[in-house]
Amino acid sequence: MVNPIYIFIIALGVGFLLSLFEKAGKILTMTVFYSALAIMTFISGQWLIALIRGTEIMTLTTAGFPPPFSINLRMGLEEAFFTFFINSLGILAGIFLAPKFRSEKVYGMVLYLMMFMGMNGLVMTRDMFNLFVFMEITSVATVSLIAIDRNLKSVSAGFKYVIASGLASTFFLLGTIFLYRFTGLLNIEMMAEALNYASGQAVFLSVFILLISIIIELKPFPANGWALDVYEAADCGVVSVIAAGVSAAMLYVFIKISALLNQNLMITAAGIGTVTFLFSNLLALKQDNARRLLGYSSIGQIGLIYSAFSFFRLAGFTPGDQTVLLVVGGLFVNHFFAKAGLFWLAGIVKKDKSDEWAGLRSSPLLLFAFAVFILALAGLPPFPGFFAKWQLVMVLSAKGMFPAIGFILLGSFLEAIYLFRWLGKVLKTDPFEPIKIKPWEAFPVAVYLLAIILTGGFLSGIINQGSSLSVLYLPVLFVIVLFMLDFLPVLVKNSLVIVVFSYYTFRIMPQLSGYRIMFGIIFLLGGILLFIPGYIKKGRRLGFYPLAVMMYVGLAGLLLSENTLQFFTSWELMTLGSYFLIIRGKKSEPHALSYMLFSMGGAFVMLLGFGVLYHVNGHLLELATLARIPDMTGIIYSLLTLGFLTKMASIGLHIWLPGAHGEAETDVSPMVSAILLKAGMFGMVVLMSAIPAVKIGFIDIPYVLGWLGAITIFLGNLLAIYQEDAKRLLAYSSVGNLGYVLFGLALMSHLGWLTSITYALNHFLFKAMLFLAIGGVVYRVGTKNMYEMGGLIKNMPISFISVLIGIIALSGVPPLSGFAGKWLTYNAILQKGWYLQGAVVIIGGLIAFLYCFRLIYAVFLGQIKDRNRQVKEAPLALLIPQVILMIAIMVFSVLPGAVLRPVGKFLENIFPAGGLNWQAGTAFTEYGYWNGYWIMMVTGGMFMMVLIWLLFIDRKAQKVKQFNIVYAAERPFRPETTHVGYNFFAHYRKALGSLSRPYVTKFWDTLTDITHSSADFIRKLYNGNGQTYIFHILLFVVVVYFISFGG
Amino acid sequence: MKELIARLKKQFKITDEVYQKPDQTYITVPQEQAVALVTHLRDYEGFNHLVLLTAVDWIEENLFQLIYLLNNNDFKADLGVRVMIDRHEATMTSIHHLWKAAATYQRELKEMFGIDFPGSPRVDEPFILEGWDNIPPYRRDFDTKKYSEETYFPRPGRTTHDPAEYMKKKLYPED
Amino acid sequence: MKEEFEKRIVTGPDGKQFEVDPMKDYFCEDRPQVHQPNSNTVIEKFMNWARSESLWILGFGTGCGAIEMRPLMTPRFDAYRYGIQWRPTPRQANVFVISGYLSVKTLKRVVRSYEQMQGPKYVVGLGSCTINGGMYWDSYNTINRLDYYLPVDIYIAGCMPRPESLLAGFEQLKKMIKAGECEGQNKYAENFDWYKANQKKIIKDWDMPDYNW
Amino acid sequence: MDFKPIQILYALWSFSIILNIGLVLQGIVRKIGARVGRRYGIRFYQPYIDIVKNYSLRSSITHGVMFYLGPVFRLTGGMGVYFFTPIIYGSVYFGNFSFAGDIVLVLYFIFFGSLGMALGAGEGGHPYSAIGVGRGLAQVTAAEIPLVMAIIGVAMHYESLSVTEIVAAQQGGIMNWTLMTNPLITILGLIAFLGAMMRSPFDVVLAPQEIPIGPPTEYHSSFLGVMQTNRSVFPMAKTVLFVNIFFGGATNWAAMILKIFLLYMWPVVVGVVFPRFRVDQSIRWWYKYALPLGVVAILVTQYF
Repeated sequence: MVNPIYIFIIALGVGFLLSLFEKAGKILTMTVFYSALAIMTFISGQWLIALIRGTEIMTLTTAGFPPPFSINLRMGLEEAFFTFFINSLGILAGIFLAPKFRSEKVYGMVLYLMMFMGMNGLVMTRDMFNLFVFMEITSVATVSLIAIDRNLKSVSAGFKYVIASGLASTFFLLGTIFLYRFTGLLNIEMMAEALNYASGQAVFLSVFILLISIIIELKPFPANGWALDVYEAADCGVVSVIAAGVSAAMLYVFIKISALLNQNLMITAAGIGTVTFLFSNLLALKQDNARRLLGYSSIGQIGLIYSAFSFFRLAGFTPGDQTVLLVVGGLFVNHFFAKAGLFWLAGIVKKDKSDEWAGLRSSPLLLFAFAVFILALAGLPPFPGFFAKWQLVMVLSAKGMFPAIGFILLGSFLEAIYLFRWLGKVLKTDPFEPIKIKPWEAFPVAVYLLAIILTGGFLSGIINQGSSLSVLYLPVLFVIVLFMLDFLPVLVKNSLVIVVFSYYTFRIMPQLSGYRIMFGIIFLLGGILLFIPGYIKKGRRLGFYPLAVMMYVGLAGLLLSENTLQFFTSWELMTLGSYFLIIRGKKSEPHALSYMLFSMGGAFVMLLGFGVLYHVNGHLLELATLARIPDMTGIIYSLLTLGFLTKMASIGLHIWLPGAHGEAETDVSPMVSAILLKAGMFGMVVLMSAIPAVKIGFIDIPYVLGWLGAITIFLGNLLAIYQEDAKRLLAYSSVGNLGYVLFGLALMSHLGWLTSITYALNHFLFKAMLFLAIGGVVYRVGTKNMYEMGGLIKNMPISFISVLIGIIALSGVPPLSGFAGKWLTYNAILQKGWYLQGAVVIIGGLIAFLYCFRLIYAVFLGQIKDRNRQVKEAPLALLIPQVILMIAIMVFSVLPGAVLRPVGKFLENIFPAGGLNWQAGTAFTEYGYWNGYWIMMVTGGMFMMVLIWLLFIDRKAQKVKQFNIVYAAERPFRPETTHVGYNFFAHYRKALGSLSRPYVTKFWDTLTDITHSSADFIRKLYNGNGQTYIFHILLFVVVVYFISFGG
Repeated sequence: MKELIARLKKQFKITDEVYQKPDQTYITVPQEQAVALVTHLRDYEGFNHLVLLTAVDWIEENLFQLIYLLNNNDFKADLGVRVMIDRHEATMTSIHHLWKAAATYQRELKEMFGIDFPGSPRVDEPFILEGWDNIPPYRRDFDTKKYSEETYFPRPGRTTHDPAEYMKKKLYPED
Repeated sequence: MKEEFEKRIVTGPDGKQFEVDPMKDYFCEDRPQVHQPNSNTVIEKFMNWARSESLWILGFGTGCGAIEMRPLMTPRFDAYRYGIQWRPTPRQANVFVISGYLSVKTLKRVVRSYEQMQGPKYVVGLGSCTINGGMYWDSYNTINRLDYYLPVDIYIAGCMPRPESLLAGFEQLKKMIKAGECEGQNKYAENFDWYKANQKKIIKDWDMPDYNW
Repeated sequence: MDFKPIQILYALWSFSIILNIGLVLQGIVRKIGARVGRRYGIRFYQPYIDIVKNYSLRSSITHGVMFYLGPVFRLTGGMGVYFFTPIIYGSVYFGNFSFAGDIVLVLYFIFFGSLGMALGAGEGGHPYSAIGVGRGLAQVTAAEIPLVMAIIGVAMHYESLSVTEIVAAQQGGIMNWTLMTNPLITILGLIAFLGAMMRSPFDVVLAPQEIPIGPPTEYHSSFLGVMQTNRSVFPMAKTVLFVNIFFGGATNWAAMILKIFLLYMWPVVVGVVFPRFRVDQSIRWWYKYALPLGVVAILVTQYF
């Protein structure tokens, strides 16, 4: 075992010797330099491994003197952990900075080594005075490195840094001196034992001063303008070291100092951290400079980490507790890798503006790395931040610290906004300038990319100990394999996915029971079916298959999940996968963003709900405990419902859907519409089957949900009729249809649920079919505007038939399956006695006729346009699933009992009474009856009769062409002007007036505006003036002082 | 009205004036002054309504006479501006910029008389006669009877009577 | 020919270019067919009775005679009691009343509307203008003899004929239909070329297919 | 179910009865309209002649398959509404095929014909057809508001959706009819009936002056014949439905015919008095007056 003192010895020694080596040539110098860094990393890494295996902690003092006369070092697990990360960063950032070191004099390398020695010292020493010394070493080295670029911006940034860190050091020294005065000690641990707050305010004050100095080094809001300038101005390699390395060291200093803090000061630290997290993320919203944006994000993340730590301490955890390690370590690792990686990427891209980063697309590796870092920062699975955040929320809720959770989740949400906005811009901005990639720049990024993925897997392993997520491991492995096989052509990958997915489906279908079977059919069998259209794509379709499979893995995970963590992980995986699917559309960047934000918002609310659940049900994660919640049922119910409703796109939360579904690719639209929306329904089913009745005060929540569903149907359908874009029309229609599902569930009765499930199944069948058919038309015609189509029936007869069957099923006209839903709705309404809601539901359903007709008329009937004259039928890959779905609809129509009977039988477990009775093919309720078979037979019989009669009297009708119409003795001018397609239901809009206006969109727009303008207003704090920043710091100290003492 | 004409005479070369009725007067101006006069009448004398624009074929003099009939709603009076233009080179400045409706009159004149109004909107498009391939039918050298007989399959045995004579014979055959 | 009916090159959504010939692509080019009466005379007689008792007139006033049609709908004359009704679309009308003088421009529209009607269909020439040009016999753009352009079943003479004479004319038409004499549609189809030649002789800008289905 | 093949024959027989009633009633109504306008009017059997005439026309054209099938859908829709409604209470054979479904089925089958017709008219390619259909659908969906609410109200009142049961509950004299037991719902139903019958003031769909007869602009000959057949059957079927749920149904054909005649007169009377609404006016009318009335009627039925 190498003594950790060698880290210092090597750093110092090599530092001095480097100037000698310089004479011997650059190559030798650099070799020595990197070897030094490598040895430092090796030493700390060796200690990390050894300590994990259980070696004893090593404490040593140099030269045999007690501190402060010598350097007092300790090498424990935490120290090894931090030093290893810092030193690894040292070598990687060193590699990144190689050209700079090469061109500069040797001092650059010396300073760099000094800086890392300082950081190692900060981590390892346990002595106040040593701490101060190392702090000074680090900041002096840092400042010099910041100014190494020798331009005005970085020099002035360095100057600001000097002043700020000088102030911090002064405070530190003051605090140390006072404490020494009171305790006569300098060792932190001994001091902590000796410290007696009871002896007076002076002790408190001195600890406060100490704390504040550390916190200033950690860049709290608003006293952090200097740090932002540094992040913006200095070289990216250096910044990565400051943001990740120095912050890490200071963070550990904070953790060490925290032993001295009392309750009150701990709250202060937690508060400052939370506020910093929240406001940094808020301010970042208006930031368009990429590095400053990253700066805000770093500051916020660091704030989150130390506030999390403080919260844990407040909650009574010891610093060494495994949970604390997991959360703080997880957040730290997440931030460390992602931020270092992102700053390196900033150095590679060399663009200031965050929306000019699209150049990353020229390298799949870097793009992937960028996406992974962003997702990790946003706290999505399978990255460490996700698990840490989950655990943090759970622990905090267990202790009932809900306001803290609120702030943290709000901050995380704000963070998600700018992160995904950025990601979207990078993925979609066209055209972009390709960037030149140098291997020494890409290498560190790749290393941390790998590291973050591995730690994610490692952490998920730890957290899921005991509970089996093994069902997910295999498919996740498959996702990874798919990423590796991404170079294959679509044909191969598509077939591979279908085969593997089918195998997987037949593996897990038998494991499902109850309502999960039905969802299994929709999620999994539907998923297989909807992979078939993928064959229309040519080329390689990079990134599609892994992410599509990830979405399905998430869905499958939902089906199999037994505890809330599995559920939430699967939920987020699904969201993540679907986000990347949606954003593939040509113009879908803003829509994917709003999808993601609503999903993230919903997920955070859901997380809070799970937190509350954890709080009340005795620290059990099992989903089954939903059924026996002792307390706060209403809150849990509403929070979870809100989370699910964002996925179900209920009115008010629906504005993401039309764009996201409408702009997605041909084969993605049916996936996200027909399948993904049911995930929200699945959540509702899980929740509602566990909690039958719930009230907050006088408000009966299912009753509210019932009205919400009814209004969703009405407004969703109403908005659908005004759409010019065929796919958006279908998307709005989905909003309406999910309204039925919600309404049916809210009825909380056997018939209600049966209605809901019928609608869900039907919606899956016809919406997949419609999206495929319309997708095929769009694919051939090249536009989504219905008024630019028309008369395609002769060119695309099969698509026409499937749209025809689709709209008949959608509108609920007998004899097709949609009628089952309508009939059940009537019966369920009557049974429940929700007459007025029922009327709204049914009237809303009638409006569906309007858009149904418009869809089929404007696309397939009427006049064909010149440019579409030679359009061909949609590709076979699109037609095959349509035909399968058509057959499914016909079977469901003729034999509704085949589906409804087993569903009804299952529902008897939840709602024993009031279901559907069957007698032969006829379904009975206490109100009415209906027989799908006979309806089909009678209708078919009549139809044939009339048709035969018409054929008998009129069998030789002359076939004519499109302009052979009576036109007031004239002839039409052109097909384009003869086809009535645009603004088809203008009169409806005119008649209904205000009902048709987009109030909801306006509401969300205003909210966004307010958030952004407040961010912009607060941002004015940072005016770039060093004096102002000093003033900020002093003011901050004073304010915090008064708050802490007052409290 | 006479005062008006007197006023106009100061500015324009009015060659002829006819006081047809108390509220209807015709004046004749040279071709080059016509548009200026009409504009003046519209803008300064209140003749802001173009009642009609028509033509007469003076084949013997080898001239077309254009008549711009203007109305002044304040005086309840009409003023016709007559312009004689050459029959062989029948071209006149367009006044569609003064009254949009004039374009239609000009289209009609182009079709029926062959008088061209360069720049007038759609002046070359057929107005009533779609695909006319003969000389313009309102010119007096166009023989409409001959054309009709050649073109429209006249029914044999058609006789024409003078209505007065015919009715007299029919009602009072003894006279 | 108007610009919009000339052949043009169009680019499809897939970028392929192809030619669109509106006259061929927009319109059906088939010639009219002769529809033989039902071989069973009893049935044919019954059908003719129904046709005669349900005369649906196309609401298209071609000339000044249209003014004489309106009183037929009023309480004074009330043509409805004879089974005469007006339809706004040629597709559903059986009787075309050419009401008065017919200019060349109108003739083109009349031909188009007549051909869009479904047979058996009947043409009634109203007023002397349709017989021999009437007072417009020497006009440069008014036709003289309607029967050169359309198969006229019955003329109602007069300038103008009173509504009474119209009713008398319709009664006569009914008798002729019942007797199976009104086969104008077939006559038109049989002598299609002759009719077309006459029509095209005076309609100089013929920009429609030969038969407007 | 209790289906016997002989029922098909009975259904056809009852269909021919209702067809004749429809045709005669159509003639009579037009005669009445003429007499109101001081005209002599058509012969009451004129609809028969028209329908025969249209079937006996020799030539026809077609714009495509959907155009051809449009009238078929239309008549099937009309027949279906009739066939799924029990006609004579207590008669197994004149119960038609009502064993296949209840009032909800009838209600939704109304749209079968409309949708099919709309598609056929759409393929005709005539802009007026599309405009007419657009207006028609817009108006129908608005006019269905009171209908839906009335049906919900009736179902609440009788706690049943089965037409047969609703009629059964009304047997035993006029005082048991919905008209008497729940007048508010009946008023709602009668207002809905105005909309369902598509007569003035809600006949903008056909609008002869503006968009020559709307959706069927391109239809002619035998197609028009089929549609005329539907025009006689469909209103009758709707009338039968309303007679059944509001006016006690009927136990024999005579009573049924009488009730049909009287109920049919209601929209006729309104129609000859009130001029036509523009389409946005009529939609607004349904939302403004019929909807609140429906809410009141449902609340009254629920709580009183």
